[in-house]
Amino acid sequence: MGENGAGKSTLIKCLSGSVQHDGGTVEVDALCLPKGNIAAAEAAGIVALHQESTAFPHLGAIDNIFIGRELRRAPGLLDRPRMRREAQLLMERLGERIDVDRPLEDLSLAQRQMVGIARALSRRSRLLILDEPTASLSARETQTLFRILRQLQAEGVALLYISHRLEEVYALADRVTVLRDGRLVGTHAIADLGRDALVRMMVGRELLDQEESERGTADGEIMLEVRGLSRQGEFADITFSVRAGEIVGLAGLVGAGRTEVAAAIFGIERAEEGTVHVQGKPLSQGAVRASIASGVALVPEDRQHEGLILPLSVADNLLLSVINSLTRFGFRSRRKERASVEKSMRALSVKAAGPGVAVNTLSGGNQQKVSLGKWLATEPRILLLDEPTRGVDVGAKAEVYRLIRSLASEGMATLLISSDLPEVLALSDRILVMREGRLAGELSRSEATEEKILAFALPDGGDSRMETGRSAIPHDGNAAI
Amino acid sequence: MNDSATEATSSAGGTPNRAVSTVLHRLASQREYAVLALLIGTLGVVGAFNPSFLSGGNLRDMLVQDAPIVIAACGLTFVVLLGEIDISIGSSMGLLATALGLLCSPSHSALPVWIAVALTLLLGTSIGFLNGLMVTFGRMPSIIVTLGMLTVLSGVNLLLMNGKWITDLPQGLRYLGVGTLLHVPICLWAAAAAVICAVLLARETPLGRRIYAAGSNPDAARMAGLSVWKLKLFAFTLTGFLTAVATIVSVPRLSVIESGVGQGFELLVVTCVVVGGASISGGRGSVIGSALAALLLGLVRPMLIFLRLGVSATYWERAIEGAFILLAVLADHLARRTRKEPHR
Amino acid sequence: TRPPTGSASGSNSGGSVQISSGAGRRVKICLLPKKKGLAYFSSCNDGAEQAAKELGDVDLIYDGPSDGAPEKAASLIETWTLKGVDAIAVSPNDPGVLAPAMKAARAKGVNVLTWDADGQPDSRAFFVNQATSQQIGAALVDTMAKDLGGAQPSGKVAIVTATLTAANQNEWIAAMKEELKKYPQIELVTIKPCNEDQSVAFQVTQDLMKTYPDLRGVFGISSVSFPGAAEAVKQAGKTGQVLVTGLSTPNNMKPYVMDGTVKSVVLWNTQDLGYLTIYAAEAIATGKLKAGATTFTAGRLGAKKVQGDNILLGDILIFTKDNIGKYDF
Amino acid sequence: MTTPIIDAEAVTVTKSRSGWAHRLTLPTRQECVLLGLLIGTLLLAGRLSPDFLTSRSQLELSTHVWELALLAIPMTLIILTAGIDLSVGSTMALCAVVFGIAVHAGLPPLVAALLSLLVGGGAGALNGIFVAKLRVHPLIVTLATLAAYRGIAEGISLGRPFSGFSDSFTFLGQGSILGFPVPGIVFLIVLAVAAVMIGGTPLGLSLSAIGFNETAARYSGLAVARIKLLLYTSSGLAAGMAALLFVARRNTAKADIGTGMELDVITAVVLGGTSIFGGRGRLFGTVLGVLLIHEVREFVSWQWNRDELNLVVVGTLLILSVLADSLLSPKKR
Ligand SMILES: Nc1ncnc2c1ncn2[C@@H]1O[C@H](COP(=O)(O)OP(=O)(O)OP(=O)(O)O)[C@@H](O)[C@H]1O
Ligand SMILES: Nc1ncnc2c1ncn2[C@@H]1O[C@H](COP(=O)(O)OP(=O)(O)OP(=O)(O)O)[C@@H](O)[C@H]1O
Ligand SMILES: [Mg+2]
Ligand SMILES: [Mg+2]
Repeated sequence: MGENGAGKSTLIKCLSGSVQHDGGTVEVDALCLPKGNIAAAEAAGIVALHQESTAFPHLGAIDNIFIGRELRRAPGLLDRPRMRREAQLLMERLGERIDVDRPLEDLSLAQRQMVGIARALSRRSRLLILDEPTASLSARETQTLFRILRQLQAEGVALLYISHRLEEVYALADRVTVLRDGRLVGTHAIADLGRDALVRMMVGRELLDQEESERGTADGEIMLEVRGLSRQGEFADITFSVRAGEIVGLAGLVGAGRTEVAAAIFGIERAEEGTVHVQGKPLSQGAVRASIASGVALVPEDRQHEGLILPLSVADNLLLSVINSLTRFGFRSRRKERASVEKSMRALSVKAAGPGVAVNTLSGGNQQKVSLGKWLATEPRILLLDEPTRGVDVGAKAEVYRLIRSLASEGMATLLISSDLPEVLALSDRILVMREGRLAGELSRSEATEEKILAFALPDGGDSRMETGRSAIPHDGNAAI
Repeated sequence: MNDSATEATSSAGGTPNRAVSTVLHRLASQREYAVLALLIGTLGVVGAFNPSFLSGGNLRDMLVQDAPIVIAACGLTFVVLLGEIDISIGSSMGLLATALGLLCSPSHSALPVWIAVALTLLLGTSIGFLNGLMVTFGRMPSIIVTLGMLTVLSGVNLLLMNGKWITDLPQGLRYLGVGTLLHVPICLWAAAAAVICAVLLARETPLGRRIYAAGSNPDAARMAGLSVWKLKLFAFTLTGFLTAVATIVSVPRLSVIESGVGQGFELLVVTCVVVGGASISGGRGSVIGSALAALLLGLVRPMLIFLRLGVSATYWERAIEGAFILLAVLADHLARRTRKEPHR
Repeated sequence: TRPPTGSASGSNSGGSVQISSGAGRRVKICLLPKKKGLAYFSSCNDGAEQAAKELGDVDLIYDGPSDGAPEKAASLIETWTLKGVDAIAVSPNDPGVLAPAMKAARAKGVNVLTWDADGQPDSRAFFVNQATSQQIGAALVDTMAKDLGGAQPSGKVAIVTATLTAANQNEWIAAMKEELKKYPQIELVTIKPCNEDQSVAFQVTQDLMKTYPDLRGVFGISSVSFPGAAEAVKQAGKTGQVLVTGLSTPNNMKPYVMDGTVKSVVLWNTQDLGYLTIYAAEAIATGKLKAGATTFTAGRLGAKKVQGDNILLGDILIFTKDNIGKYDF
Repeated sequence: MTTPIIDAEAVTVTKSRSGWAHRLTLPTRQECVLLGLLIGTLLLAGRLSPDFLTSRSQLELSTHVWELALLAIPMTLIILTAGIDLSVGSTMALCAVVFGIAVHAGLPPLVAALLSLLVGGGAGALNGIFVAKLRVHPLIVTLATLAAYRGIAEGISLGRPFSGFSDSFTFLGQGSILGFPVPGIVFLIVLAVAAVMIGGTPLGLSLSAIGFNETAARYSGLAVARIKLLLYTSSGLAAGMAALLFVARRNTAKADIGTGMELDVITAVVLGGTSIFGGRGRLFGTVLGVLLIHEVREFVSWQWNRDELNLVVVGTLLILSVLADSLLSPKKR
């Protein structure tokens, strides 16, 4: 276990040979594995399911499962029938009925994840490594997976399981190892370790500011009003409003459609039905520029692909969304640009060698600050934040929280999308919960608890939660808070 | 790229309704079918106007003409599947033709035909291998490498030929171009063999599936333990080899090897591969699609003659060819838009 | 292998005589083909090199666009003009495109002459005339008519040309259409380009024969389209039934002439053409040949007639089964 | 922010080097390689053939390159956005033929020229619509229009040439002002406009952003589709201008002009260091690339009189310079 960016995934990559480690050795049966050699690791029986999608979107489940160690009938020829049979068997064992020929890009996130798990299970492994396998799974799917894992455990397979969900760890693990900032904090038998102790190991200090802000209930002007927003297959009939100075949390499981709603409000994708009003004026659909002009900003979820342009400099990134307004007679004004960049960097205390360095040399937290700064530079009155602290370290997280609060107190209408329930609870004045593309419920600040949010968010209404050991903290929930 | 719809039907195992929708889904999702429909439609229309267009003889002649394109496209498909491109095949073909001619013409090296053929295959394979080396070890974009090679090889070809065409091709060599086996021209055997091998390679071998995988998601492929560079090297080398095969079975059909052999061939083959449904960014594409596109684009020129449109229509030939490509792409785009898929 | 048209093949003494006027100064002559790499032009260059060697005082440059782009030929003329060569002999692939460059060269004192194909009259001093477009067009049609036989030759014919924009071929086609008026029974059904690709010429001819089953003749009017068309006829087994004629060096077409697919090949002696061009260029550059001259002695070719600004090579040759064996170029 | 942690270092760096501005002035590695090759070529030329290097020769020879140079400008910008335009040569032919037909139909040259530019812009815009609005890969779109535009040029002209344009028009291609060729002046004006647009307006940054990461560019509110449409249209316009220059210089308009031009242009742009994957590239590099190709070509023609050699040399140059850049670059792909 460990916080975001603690180095868990990187360690796994070293073990499985897909990243070369600088020092130390990996030994299997007292034999040292060569560095950065995937084949050797596989031969030694190490099988890993990596966190980021290692799927081949154009290929079907059969190929995804067997690529790299295909079943052959004659030399050089695939044994397709046997591969299909085994693939189907595996998927059935995982409780998924899918067309194993269908390209993965046509499957749902959870189904894709199941294919990945099937791939890991298909290998004859002695050490099976799973890196956050349940992040996008429903309770039922998680349950099935756990049954299989216990079975493997009984067969003598060693399991290395990475998760942010304390419940899963307690349900499955014998021992727990905690990493922090790329270092080993310690390994303990699970039985000896209470939850609080475990969390302390991960965070490295007592829980950070839980300060409830002293802001009064927001009763400002309605800044953002969304009515009946729908797009087929993604979300339906989304209606809510956000007032000036209010922080509205939007919670839900991965794949609930929150990102799509935010993107539709901002105009990245056009909604099929419904309207968005900003301060009572209708916002034209599918027009990002119009949204920016009316004071809406979206800090997207995926900063590497949507938020930032990694090879460009910090300055260029900070300018990107405002560059058209920092002009004089249509020409760029270096003076205005410099002022804007300096303001953003100072306001967010971005740590970089200078504004001219490429963003991809920055740490994740600083990248996220640049992403935030880029949007704050447009001087928005409505801020849509999609997972603003994903992959951000504790210190930076606290800064981001403070920033969000201070913006709100200055009158910013904020929609906060987060899978980090404590975060939602700590920041929001009001919490909306989405389930399968629909608004499933609304909770006021005073009545909201993690249990209540989850009851709205889980597909099966949270009933199966206790038996599967699904934690009160869903995907990415930072257990520390 | 996927297995046939029948297999899907059986494997879906669900209600017939679901199977039908799976088949329809595939139909809409694959460029092959747009190309095939256009191909059949064109054959039908022109055939209705002039039935001799559909005569066995004409169909065979058209296939013979398309054979070298199909053969080269079989190789290029794999290169494009890996997200790379090879535009050197035109000049490569020219140089290989000259080499083949010089090696076996009695007034030059006068080697036995089979040795000349073997050496030509070796040369073609080496050119492909060199392209692959520069792309993988040189870490250069393939479009630049092969653009450079396109120019270099055509220069080398001209210097080698030195303005003297090769007119005295030995009978043994001509047989490769004009001869038949069981009443079927040799080049059709070669094209059929190339297509069958390429389809088998793509669908039934680990190598082929790995090429799809590496093109679909190179990082994931590396994590799965595949050597992406080896796959690329293989695809370029295969393309070089198949270009040599295409040269060997098509050039001896004519009595003279001249300096312009292969000119513009590269664009033709690239066009066929992309019209056949391959995605420029890799991962998507099929040998059958490329081959069908070659047949489709091969219809344009004969079509205009068989329609007896007269002299002025001749001048619109290229415009119609361009329109055909746009049509195939548009048809696919429309089918794709209904499914909200990203562009290729 | 001496070409029979080459009269006075031994008289290469002219070279040494002429050197005296140059007083040791070398004459730089550029020979520009339409497209470098064509066997036709290479064999012209063989003759040109022979002439240069005989003349002794000539530095011969043979270069041209290897893709046949007229634009690049014009660029070469400009480069040569800058280098200060004495004479440029141009075979214009496109007289219109080349004219400004040729005129500019003349304005800067370079002697410009055309050979193989004529340019715009004011863009050159002389034209080494082996045949005009009219003559070529007429010769092609007349040969076809003769081969078709009969008092009133009849039947459908088609033309397979180089590209639709090839200036020379288009001039020939115009002349052919003119000449075809003499034979009302011969019907020109279509004109198809082969894009300078032999296999396209082959395919087009195949398709023409299928579309017009009563097709009697095909003109292959570029050195690439001719063998392609002949091969198509031969492979279709229509030798003798569909006649192919066109312009080509005899070596390329020998097999087809011998087996009867092609009855006649129209051309001239290419080596003599190159040879005469260099002699003429040297004479113009050294002032021996001036406007108004009526004859001009060109080495082994002897005295050649000059008509106005045209230096005449001689008649167009028709190669047939009977005489083609005597030529090797 | 209540307690901002001011990063002193960051701020000082901003002031001393003015951040992004310094990026624009230093030559890149690839540009240094090109400069080296260019100087090498010129030194060699100076030794072997001093006449080649005289200003008269250079000015005269420069007339061969202006159309290529002109087309390279929009091509750089297109490749910068990770696009490509293979149809420029064909668009040139189409514009030339339209101009020829219009003049022969009795329109005044000025009107005909405008018409021809309009057609060029339209042809480019059609590419742009396919690329930007329908989001078809530009390689496929322009591969199709590469055939289609030349086909239309052949169709409407029936392969005939049009010539005999007035002197006032041919001045555009053949004339010179103060000893400098008019086409060169046209190129320099276009280059200046493009350079100001790229360096001085938000467009430059937008192009890089689109090339590196189109999604993020869209999230940033950049008008991606409109910019692409603009680029492809301007590429068509440039092809129209190049066509007019060509027609004026050679006094002939025909459907076969500009054949193979697209590959020459792309070669020059890529040689100039513009990344074929988009994002990276500068007009300065493109100018160097064009210059190097031009000088090498002209010198090889001048010195060795072998057109075939030119092909070998230019192709090798392209491969070697990109290889050198790739080997010198520290990062792994
Ligand atoms: N190739 C690399 N170069 C530089 N930094 C890297 C590289 N790979 C990983 N990192 C950094 O190392 C740190 C550890 O990342 P890693 O993905 O292992 O974290 P994690 O513990 O798996 O986090 P999460 O819980 O978010 O999955 C991160 O800060 C990451 O940005
Ligand atoms: N049932 C489903 N079938 C297919 N694809 C799905 C399904 N559910 C979600 N997805 C896809 O999964 C991805 C994640 O969904 P989305 O981003 O809307 O989730 P979210 O609620 O924002 O979650 P988070 O922000 O926590 O990742 C989207 O690309 C969506 O299209
Ligand atoms: Mg991780
Ligand atoms: Mg999301």
